[in-house]
Amino acid sequence: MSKFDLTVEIGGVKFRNPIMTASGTFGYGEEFNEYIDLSKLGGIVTKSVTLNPRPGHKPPRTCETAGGMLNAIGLANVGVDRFITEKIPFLQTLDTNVVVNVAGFSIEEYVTVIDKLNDCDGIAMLEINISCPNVGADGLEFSGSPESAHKLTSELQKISRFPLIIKLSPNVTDIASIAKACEDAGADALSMINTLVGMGVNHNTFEPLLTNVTGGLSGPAIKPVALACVHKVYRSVKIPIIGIGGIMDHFDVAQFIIAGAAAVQFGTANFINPSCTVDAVDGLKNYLRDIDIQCIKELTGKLKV
Amino acid sequence: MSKFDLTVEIGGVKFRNPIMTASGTFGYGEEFNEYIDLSKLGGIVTKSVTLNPRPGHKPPRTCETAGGMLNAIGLANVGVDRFITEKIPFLQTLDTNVVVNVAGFSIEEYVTVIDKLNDCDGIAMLEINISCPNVGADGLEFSGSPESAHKLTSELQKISRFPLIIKLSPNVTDIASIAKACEDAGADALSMINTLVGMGVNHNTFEPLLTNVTGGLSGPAIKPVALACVHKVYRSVKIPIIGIGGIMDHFDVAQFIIAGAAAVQFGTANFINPSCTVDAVDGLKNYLRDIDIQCIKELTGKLKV
Amino acid sequence: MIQHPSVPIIKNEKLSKDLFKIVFRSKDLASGLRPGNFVHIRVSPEMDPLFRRAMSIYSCENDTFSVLFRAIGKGTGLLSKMREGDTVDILGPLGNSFDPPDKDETVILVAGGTGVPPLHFLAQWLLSNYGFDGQQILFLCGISSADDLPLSEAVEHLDIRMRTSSDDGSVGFKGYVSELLKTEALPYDIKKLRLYTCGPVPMLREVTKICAEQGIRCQVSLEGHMPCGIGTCLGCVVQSTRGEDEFDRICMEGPVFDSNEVLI
Amino acid sequence: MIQHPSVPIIKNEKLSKDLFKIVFRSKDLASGLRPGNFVHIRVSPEMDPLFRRAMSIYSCENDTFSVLFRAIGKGTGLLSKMREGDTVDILGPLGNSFDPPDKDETVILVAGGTGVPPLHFLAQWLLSNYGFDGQQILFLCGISSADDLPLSEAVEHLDIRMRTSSDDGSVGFKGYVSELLKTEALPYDIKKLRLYTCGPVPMLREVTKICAEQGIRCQVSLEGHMPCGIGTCLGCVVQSTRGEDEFDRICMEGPVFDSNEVLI
Ligand SMILES: Cc1cc2nc3c(=O)[nH]c(=O)nc-3n(C[C@H](O)[C@H](O)[C@H](O)COP(=O)(O)OP(=O)(O)OC[C@H]3O[C@@H](n4cnc5c(N)ncnc54)[C@H](O)[C@@H]3O)c2cc1C
Ligand SMILES: Cc1cc2nc3c(=O)[nH]c(=O)nc-3n(C[C@H](O)[C@H](O)[C@H](O)COP(=O)(O)OP(=O)(O)OC[C@H]3O[C@@H](n4cnc5c(N)ncnc54)[C@H](O)[C@@H]3O)c2cc1C
Ligand SMILES: Cc1cc2nc3c(=O)[nH]c(=O)nc-3n(C[C@H](O)[C@H](O)[C@H](O)COP(=O)(O)O)c2cc1C
Ligand SMILES: Cc1cc2nc3c(=O)[nH]c(=O)nc-3n(C[C@H](O)[C@H](O)[C@H](O)COP(=O)(O)O)c2cc1C
Ligand code: FES
Ligand code: FES
Repeated sequence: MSKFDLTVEIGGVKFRNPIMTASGTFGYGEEFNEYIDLSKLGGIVTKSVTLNPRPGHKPPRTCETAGGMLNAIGLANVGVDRFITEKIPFLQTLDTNVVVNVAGFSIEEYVTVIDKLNDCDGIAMLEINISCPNVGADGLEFSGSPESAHKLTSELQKISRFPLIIKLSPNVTDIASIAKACEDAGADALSMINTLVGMGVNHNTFEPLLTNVTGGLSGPAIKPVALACVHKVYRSVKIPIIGIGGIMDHFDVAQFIIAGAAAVQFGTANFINPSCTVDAVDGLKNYLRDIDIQCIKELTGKLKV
Repeated sequence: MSKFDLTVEIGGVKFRNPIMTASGTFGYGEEFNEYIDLSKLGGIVTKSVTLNPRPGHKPPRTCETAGGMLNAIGLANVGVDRFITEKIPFLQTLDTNVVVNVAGFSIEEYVTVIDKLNDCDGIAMLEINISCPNVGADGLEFSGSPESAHKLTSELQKISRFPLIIKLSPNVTDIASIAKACEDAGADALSMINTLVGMGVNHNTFEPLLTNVTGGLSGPAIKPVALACVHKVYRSVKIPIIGIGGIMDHFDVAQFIIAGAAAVQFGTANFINPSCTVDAVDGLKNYLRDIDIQCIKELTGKLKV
Repeated sequence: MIQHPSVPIIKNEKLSKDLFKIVFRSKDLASGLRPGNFVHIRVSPEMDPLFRRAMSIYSCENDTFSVLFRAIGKGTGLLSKMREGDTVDILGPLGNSFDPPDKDETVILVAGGTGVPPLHFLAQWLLSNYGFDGQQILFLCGISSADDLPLSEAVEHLDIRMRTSSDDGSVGFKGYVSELLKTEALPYDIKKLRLYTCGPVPMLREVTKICAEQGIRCQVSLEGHMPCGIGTCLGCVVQSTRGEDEFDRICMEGPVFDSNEVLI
Repeated sequence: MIQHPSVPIIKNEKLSKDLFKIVFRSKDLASGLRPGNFVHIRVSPEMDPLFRRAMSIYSCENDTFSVLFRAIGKGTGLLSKMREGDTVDILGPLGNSFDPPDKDETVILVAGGTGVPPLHFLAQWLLSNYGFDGQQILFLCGISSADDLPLSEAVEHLDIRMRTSSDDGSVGFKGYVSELLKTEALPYDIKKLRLYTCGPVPMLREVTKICAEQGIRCQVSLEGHMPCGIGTCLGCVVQSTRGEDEFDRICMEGPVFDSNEVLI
């Protein structure tokens, strides 16, 4: 098997394989340590960390939908200080790339969080969540226009010691123009998609299914949307794209890579099948053999159009 | 049962009940005549009609996705002239409101089609498809910005003999601003959502699953997105909203109405269960009895937030 | 062509690793089905898989009918797990049917893989409803290997002439069934010959090419992704020979077409 | 707490219109399960329903364990249709377990509806692993009507003290089980009493209120929507009494909580 080369390089960082976990769906890796061998993964992405600790929204915070789920966790996290003291030590023990996802409510907040992370070892890259749909003002302050995305990216690029992945929202008219703005501002890579804005209603009680009313739609249901975003952005930028959205197995991984992704993240799938990521690493090797391709890198953007 | 009042009024037109079929999923009603009693429906919406006949895209034009489907039919239709001679006569025999859906590639085209329809009897309303994602330049010439939606709506409102429903696309950053623009321009009602832009990839052949590469995502998978759009727009406009997206049964109908819709359309569901619409009419009556509400109108926007 | 929301399964027989035969009971359906027709089966009450699955009719008698299929994916996988007593929602009869041959014609049926079922039903029908003699019917059955023997066995019980080919030569003639056709068709007067075919696209292309070259009248039964099966979604089209921009719906104008009507 | 991708079902028994008991075989699981733990069951290989379904343990012996559940929706509906020989993907043991009482305490178990299974397992465990005498254990079983008799029958085989209530009075005491609790708890020395409860939220509120008023030590087993069941999604939280902004994960810190730890 070892003759198949699954390695990929993103923002100068080498990944064992293109398979990572998505922010908010893998905790800080601790829980999954029991289920899978984390060293088999290309990388793990941590839950969004913010400047201050956030308890998150009141429950119910999640509900099931056809082929997917809604969540309005509300960026619950321990805050950057406790993240550094409590979570980083464990993350440093891991033999995989650790990508720390950062969220904020103003450029200053992002900057402060990154400043603090700059002092930490054991971080491979940062992923900047500019698109969480669950928090205030549609959460679209930064992901809603090319200008705001450009501004944020260039400010963060100036101060970050780590390469930056900008994570994009699909809830926009033209994701490609925002992607281009991030690239122009110096982003090392892009990841997409964050969740789609969605909502559920209880027809018996007339209440929303989520206390927060709206939430983020994820899971297999959104895979077609995510693939279309990746493909559209791939034709617009040169930096690597990390595909996210409804990926459940190695075939899905292949589809995203063919559409233009250099790597992928598994989100909701971790809830359904905790071993989905490691299973996909194995599956991907067999797949490469079947399609007779040596290096996964060759597959990126191979879509016949 | 008759003590429950399912009637709704949209743009001055009275509907027997809030249940209609969605454009492109019900042909011109002919095929379904065999399966269901069309006079039980509030209305039927015809496949988009364009100025010139359109053969549509080359197959494959559809594929199944998790909880949904992609289509890139390509607005296949017989063109307005043959529509008037071949389809209108049958439609006129129906004891239900006939809503004719109109699509175009320029304001002039829409105007010409409506001019011709203005001479026909048996039409209750027009629905203007300003958002088909399958055709050229992202199909977003009219649905992508408040300005363009306003311009188209006001031009058509000037010349149409029939009340106008403007059908909105979810593939935008802020659907509420576009809805508001249509209202300001004189739209009688809004319907939403059209399909989400999506794509499928065959990982064995590296080909897109649709010849047209991208297509429109519909079905239960998109219901949460549609509900969120309806709810957002409901808080921004006063004209009636027709909810569309993943509706499969009367509970889904209720959810859309609670979120803010005055009426609904069933799309993809017709393919899965041809009797879904008439079943939902019956189901809705039982539901009203269970929740102890007399008039369906009272339910609109009852969401507890 | 109506909806039968609760058709009981009276038998689900596993014929091989991945071939299954399900017998359904429905008087309404059984009495209306004609060779070439298909049914559209809802394989799950949930939203994934969403579409119904199209199945040709293998056989039909009194108040029962059966389908014979290969479990290749999630829909047919679910179907293969259904058991006696389960009920399914079925639309049918759908689609057109084969044009009948003249009484004095010889009929060649060329089936590849799961193209067998509709041609088996046609053969049955010719024998029982059109008074055909078994000697007038030649069934050429192409399978990939001995693993698919149940497909040819599903035809053998008929009192007709039959030849089987397999791609790997493990059964019958070694090679494609289209090769078999070339030699088997030779003895006949082309004017008095009728050919019906169903199977994978490459095979259909080859068979219809042979028919075109030799002037044999041929009807093909096509498959295509079918969201609705009842003509409304325009999803299942095949390009027509009427012109570049002309399409026919496989579920309505087909699934049976004269071979010169469509571009396969 | 690991993934068991293919656990065979050895029996699926229909107890009433909508109550079912499934027995699974898995030595690994059976040996690790403690009262209060739950398992997370994948009910379909397809994408709808997507989430696993959480089920408390009803009973556990040697290499088998069983769950007892009500088919209320699509997930439990699918589960109810599974049959002997089917296999399912199960995560477990998950969650914490009940704190054991002291040997000299009297234990009252207050169960409402499908809250019965985890308390049955606890009673079993107290008898077999903690040397409790049946007289020390009082099981108060609240059901809505005689339709749910299988729930109380599921406990009756144990050699413990038991009282049943039903909302409509068709079985046992007429009224809520919390009313029954008020009178049944009276004779005991509250210092030597331990209460464990599981059931619908309104019942839990009532029972924990009574315990708070009377100073009875009480543990509740909670339910909550669980996308992951393993602590990572933060979806299943319950508000803690530590403060407005403090949440505990039912799947990790629970499902068993001291009644004064959580705001139900
Ligand atoms: C008119 C007609 C008659 C048929 N008769 C038979 C028969 O008698 N025996 C038999 O074994 N098969 C038959 N098929 C093919 C059968 O419908 C497919 O094998 C089946 O739909 C595959 O579903 P799946 O979920 O298992 O596969 P998947 O690959 O998981 O399906 C994915 C999607 O592709 C569609 N699809 C995949 N293959 C086909 C195909 N060959 N034709 C149409 N849609 C497809 C599915 O319906 C589904 O929407 C027939 C198809 C048609 C259109
Ligand atoms: C720790 C735990 C232990 C449980 N033990 C038992 C038991 O022993 N016996 C029993 O009958 N039931 C038990 N339940 C409840 C059981 O999980 C639900 O009845 C089941 O999930 C309903 O699924 P459904 O698809 O049939 O219902 P649907 O209403 O179709 O489900 C829709 C969604 O809501 C969730 N949901 C609905 N009701 C509940 C609920 N009460 N708790 C959690 N999620 C819910 C489903 O999981 C699904 O995600 C337990 C729940 C938890 C959390
Ligand atoms: C429960 C949950 C929590 C999430 N939390 C975050 C988060 O904190 N930060 C972030 O950038 N994305 C978050 N996401 C989005 C995922 O990282 C991912 O972009 C999205 O779920 C789509 O991928 P999927 O379909 O594979 O889940 C969350 C998703 C889920 C389901
Ligand atoms: C096969 C297909 C064809 C469609 N054609 C049209 C069309 O011609 N005009 C239009 O406005 N919408 C068209 N739609 C969109 C539907 O009317 C509807 O807005 C969308 O499918 C969402 O609803 P659903 O989830 O109930 O299907 C089409 C949808 C499908 C699935
Ligand atoms: S399957 Fe819908 S038109 Fe044929
Ligand atoms: S169910 Fe995911 S944290 Fe509890």
